[in-house]
Amino acid sequence: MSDFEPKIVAFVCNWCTYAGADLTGTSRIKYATNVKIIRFPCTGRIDFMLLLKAFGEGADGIIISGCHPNDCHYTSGNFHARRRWILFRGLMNFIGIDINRIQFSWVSAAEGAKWADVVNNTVTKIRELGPYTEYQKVANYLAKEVKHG
Amino acid sequence: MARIGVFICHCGENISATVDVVKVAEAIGQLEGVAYSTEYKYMCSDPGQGLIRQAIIDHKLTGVIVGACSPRMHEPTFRKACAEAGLNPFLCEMANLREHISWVHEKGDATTNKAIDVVRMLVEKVKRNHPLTSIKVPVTKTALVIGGGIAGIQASLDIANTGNQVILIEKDPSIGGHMSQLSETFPTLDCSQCILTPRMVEVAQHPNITLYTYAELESLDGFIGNFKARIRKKAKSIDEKLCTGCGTCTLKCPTKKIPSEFNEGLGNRTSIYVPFPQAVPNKPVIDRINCTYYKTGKCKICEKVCPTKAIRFDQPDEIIEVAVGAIVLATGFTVKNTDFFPEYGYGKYKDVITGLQFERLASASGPTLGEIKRPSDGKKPETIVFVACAGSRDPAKGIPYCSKICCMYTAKHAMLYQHKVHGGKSYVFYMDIRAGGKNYEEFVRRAIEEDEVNYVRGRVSTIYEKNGKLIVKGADTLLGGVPVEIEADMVVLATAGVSSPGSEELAQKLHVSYDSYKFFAEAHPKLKPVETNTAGIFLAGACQAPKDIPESVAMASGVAGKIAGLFSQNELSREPLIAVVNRSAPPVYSTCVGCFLCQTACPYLAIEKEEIKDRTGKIIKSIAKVNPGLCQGCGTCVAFCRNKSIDIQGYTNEQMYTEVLALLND
Amino acid sequence: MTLGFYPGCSLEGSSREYSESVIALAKAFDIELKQIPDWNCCGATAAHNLNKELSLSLPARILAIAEREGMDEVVVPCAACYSRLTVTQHELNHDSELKKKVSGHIEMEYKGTSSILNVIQMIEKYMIDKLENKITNPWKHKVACYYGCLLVRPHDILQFDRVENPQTMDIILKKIGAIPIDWAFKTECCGAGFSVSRTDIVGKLSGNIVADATDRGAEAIIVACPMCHSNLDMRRPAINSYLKKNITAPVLYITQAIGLSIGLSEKELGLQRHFVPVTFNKIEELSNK
Amino acid sequence: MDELRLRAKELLENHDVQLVIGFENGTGNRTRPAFIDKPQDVGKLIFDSRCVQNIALYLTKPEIKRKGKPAIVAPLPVLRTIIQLASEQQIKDGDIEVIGISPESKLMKFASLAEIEKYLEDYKLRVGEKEMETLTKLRNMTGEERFKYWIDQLSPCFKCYACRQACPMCYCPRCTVEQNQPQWIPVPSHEIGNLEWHIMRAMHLAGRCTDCAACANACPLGIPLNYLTKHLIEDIESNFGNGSASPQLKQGNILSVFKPEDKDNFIL
Repeated sequence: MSDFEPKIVAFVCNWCTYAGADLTGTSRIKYATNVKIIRFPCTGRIDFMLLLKAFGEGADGIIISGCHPNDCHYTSGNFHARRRWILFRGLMNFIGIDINRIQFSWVSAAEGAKWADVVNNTVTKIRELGPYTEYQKVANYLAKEVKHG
Repeated sequence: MARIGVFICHCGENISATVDVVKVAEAIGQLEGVAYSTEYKYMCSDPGQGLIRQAIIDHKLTGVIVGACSPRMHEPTFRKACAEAGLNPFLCEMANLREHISWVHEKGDATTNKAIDVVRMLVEKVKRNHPLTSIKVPVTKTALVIGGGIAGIQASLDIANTGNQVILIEKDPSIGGHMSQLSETFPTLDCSQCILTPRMVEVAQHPNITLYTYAELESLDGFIGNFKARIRKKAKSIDEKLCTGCGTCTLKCPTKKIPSEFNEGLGNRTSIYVPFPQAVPNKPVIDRINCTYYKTGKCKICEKVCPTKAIRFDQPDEIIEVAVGAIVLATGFTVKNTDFFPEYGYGKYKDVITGLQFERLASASGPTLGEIKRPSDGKKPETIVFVACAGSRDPAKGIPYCSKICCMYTAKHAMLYQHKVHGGKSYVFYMDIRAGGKNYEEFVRRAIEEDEVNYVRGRVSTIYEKNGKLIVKGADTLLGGVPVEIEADMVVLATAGVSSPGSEELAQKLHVSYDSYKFFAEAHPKLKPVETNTAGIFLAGACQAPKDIPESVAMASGVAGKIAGLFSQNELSREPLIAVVNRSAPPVYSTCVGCFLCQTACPYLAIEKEEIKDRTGKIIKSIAKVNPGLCQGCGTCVAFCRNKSIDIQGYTNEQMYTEVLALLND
Repeated sequence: MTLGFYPGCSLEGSSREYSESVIALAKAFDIELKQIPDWNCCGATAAHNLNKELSLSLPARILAIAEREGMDEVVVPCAACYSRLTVTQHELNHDSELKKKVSGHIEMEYKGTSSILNVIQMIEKYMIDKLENKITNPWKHKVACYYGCLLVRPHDILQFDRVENPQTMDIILKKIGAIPIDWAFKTECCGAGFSVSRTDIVGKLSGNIVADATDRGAEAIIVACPMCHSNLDMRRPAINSYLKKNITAPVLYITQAIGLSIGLSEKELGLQRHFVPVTFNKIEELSNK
Repeated sequence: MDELRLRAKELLENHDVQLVIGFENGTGNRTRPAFIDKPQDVGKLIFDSRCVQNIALYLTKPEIKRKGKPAIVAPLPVLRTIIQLASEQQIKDGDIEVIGISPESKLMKFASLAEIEKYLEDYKLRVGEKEMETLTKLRNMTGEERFKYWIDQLSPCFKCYACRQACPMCYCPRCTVEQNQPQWIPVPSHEIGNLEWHIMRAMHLAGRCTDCAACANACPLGIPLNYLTKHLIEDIESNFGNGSASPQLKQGNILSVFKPEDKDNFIL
């Protein structure tokens, strides 16, 4: 095994997956440290531009996770999100961006164990895929400049 | 210049056992804009909170990060502490170092570094937090109750008794609902009308209740605390102020053969009618579809005989608009008719009836004055068959759910039959007996053991008529599936309870969700059983799912409690984490281009059209506007808006963007 | 006009009169029934219990030939054949994988484009409008229309009439002057395949059917299925011995009844082939016990 | 063509409209948009196969709106754009007069936007056969090849934004690319910035693009930008079915509505 430690960002909704990840903690289920969570109110809030930014800033993989269909705290935010990801994934793939590096999942507040699985499986997968140098080479341009934001 | 305070909690050893908290506090202390960084054994304890309060004052902090447990646990605690020290609570954020880090990772540099990354991310976020204030919306302390069955009646009385106003609307000419049709009630066998009618009278006389019968909801606007409802008062064709309810018109009306809805078609009524003697209000309405005058232009006998000249043939429907703060949906249910069952004769056999029809036959106020008689020839049925689960629990019929009340009322029916027809033979075909409830199982046992009702576990495949008898073919699965054939005089189908007609349209008017069977959907199946997903709209009774009287009443009282709580406030206060459309100085006004596609993305219909006008009233621009009363803050519109004209407070574009950058750049 | 025609084995054997009467009736209405060349067994009720793919391949071959021959519509008088062909079409149209597989088995392309008509549908579509003008001998008999099981079930697939108390035959029979009775056994089981192996069961099941029909005053029973006909007609001795009665009410195919009403001869309609003679004298007396 | 001029003249003379947006001869063998506000100028108006610019672009421009009610010469792509703009509440019945031109170059009258929508039912938006070949060729490349292809195509882009200016659906007064809090798209035209800009542009056109190719035609570098949106049109059609990529008057965008049964197989 290489000593490559993938950087993975998780975009999760507050009501299901964030709470599910809390449950992973209270259940003391261990998982890899590579994934860092950003909390959103709902998967419907997750702007596709943020995914591009994450890759641009050096993420090797991304997890997007929210409530199961029909469980959305806001009734339908996850349905809207799912539609967006259907087309966004297609477009990413069409441009040649590796969609295997974006893992979507539904993890409910009761699925602490599932969250650990999602994280571990994604880390394993990204480890196999290796660092996303193809994209980072393109993004490197930016690294030489002053960061905006 | 930001002055951020960072407070890392050991949580006893829960965090510090795997995360090097000292190192985290030190590393974060080096960051630009961090004015103070420390760690402490228990941040949530009094001294811990004191530490934060003191630091806010001493270091003039402009933002606070508490690195501790999940914000779902203690965010309110720390935000309150900040507010006490004079810092806007929305300038305080929590880093989840326990559930998301120390409890799920082993001790080591990677774990400590992850903690540093996460805290750094939030430091960058909090730099871009804005002080927010809770949203206040006024509350109109009047409730609108839709449906005057037992659930609506109970909810109305309970709300009215808290001193708040209630408007109760009922689509039929009288309140009372299905309960007024019932003969006796399980498991006590007390007379339904005897316990219900005093409640109905109480509603009519209550000073805080305005009752509109023969009225339906036309449309609804607004949001919790501030609804505007338009109600259609259908023309009753009488002047209610003049009518004394003497009943002369109903006696003289020549059209006497209209099947009575109240008697489930087993009796007749006139076209000017009071549905039943104890009706509230006890004043007639004219059924314009069946009335001779409306059909032929001649008759007007009721007008001639009315002693107070109260008949108004030309009365129009009236639309009234009322302001209400909360809405109770109590529109109840209905049952499938016998014509829903091809295998039981498509409704063509007169002596195959529904459970509700049996109630009318067994009721002392019914068409047979409580004697059990066959609808076809008035004979006393010597053998009677009850079929439970007629339609219910049958996916092939499109009704896979259990109607819940049938097991109990079928036992009651069989019992009433045995009490009324001595020497009669009764059979109940059932799938399972579901008698969960206080004294329910005992009640069923009584039917079987004391009243000797024959319970046959099996389904009825077909019913046909032969020589004046109904041949009921079924199986007895407890005897190994042997075919059973019973020559019955009457068959009672416990037909499935289904949602009221028009439920779907009503749900769409109110923007509440409903399930695939058109029953209204509760906000949470366990923890919010009486709320809907639309704030301020509540559910009571069988409009949510089939349920019996005690459950409906309990639900109605629960709703009343919720509404009393709502009405105890003059203003509603809500977390300000909602979407906002940007505004700027003229001539731009807003970057919103007014495509209003966000309207279709919003689950709450919280996006309205705002017209910006010049002094002459000419519209310069139409832009989207978020109604703060309706917006729940999901942010779907934010991700959808192409040019970022909508943003969500607390999760702004700038904040989320910064979090991504900060998390990935150590 | 010309319609495709799939007789199936019964119509070539025990139910030749059904075939004869269908063809005679069609001819009277200027319809040519063109037999599907080189047709095979539909698999009837046996195959689908043994091998699903085989049970679908047999009818698929028949339909594929019909397609090849350019037959847009195929008349299938036997209710069992009608059921198998329609079920096959349904299954293959809803499963493209299976369709490909079956096409492989039969070494022919199967598209699923031909529509399948049972006899009643053929009458409804091509005859009913012209029927009234052709009637020369109104057929004034009280009849029980017996549909059996395969004509109406499973409803989701066949989409023909309603499952309980179907009406299409009753409506047609009214047109030729008959009086259809309201009775309870329209779709009850006649015993079907037990016709050969367990005549006692057939006697009981078909007996209940015949008894209910005649008890309610039917002079004849009208069917549209060779199996039903065999059981109610050929097995009449078993029925009568079960009922301990001598019921002589004849069993006619719907095509025979219509044929009689428009003046076709008994010979053309094959009435002489029945076991229970098609006579109506003394019926009253006999059925009234 | 006489009929077209006659119609324009009539509209201007009767003061039904104050302006006719159409085409006129430009330099060389090219055509350019014409803005006719006097009846005597209608002779300039032309329409032939060279008139491919999507002039619906001008309907949302403030400077055009200020001139009063316009009439617009509208071949199919313009009609489609009008319906899309109407569904986005940028145009409503009575705002404009549409001089429709059928694919057979027949003049058409429409009493309402709904009539246009009905007419377009026979002209559902779909990717043409030849273009589909190119699309399939791109799709059949490996991921690395495609990435390289697009980076090569997009890297010369120097962000002149001609694609945006030419697109009738890019009518926002302030584009996201012009925002700096946060700076969603880096200002300089380097590979990553170009890539992000074009991905964003395509996503913002998802379910809105009417495939008029104005963007690609306007690009001074000839980048086949319209293949990004073409891919989306095809993807929308194949994911959400029956004409869902075609413009319709009903409010809502393919990304602002959903079906509970939408594809779920890529989500764990």
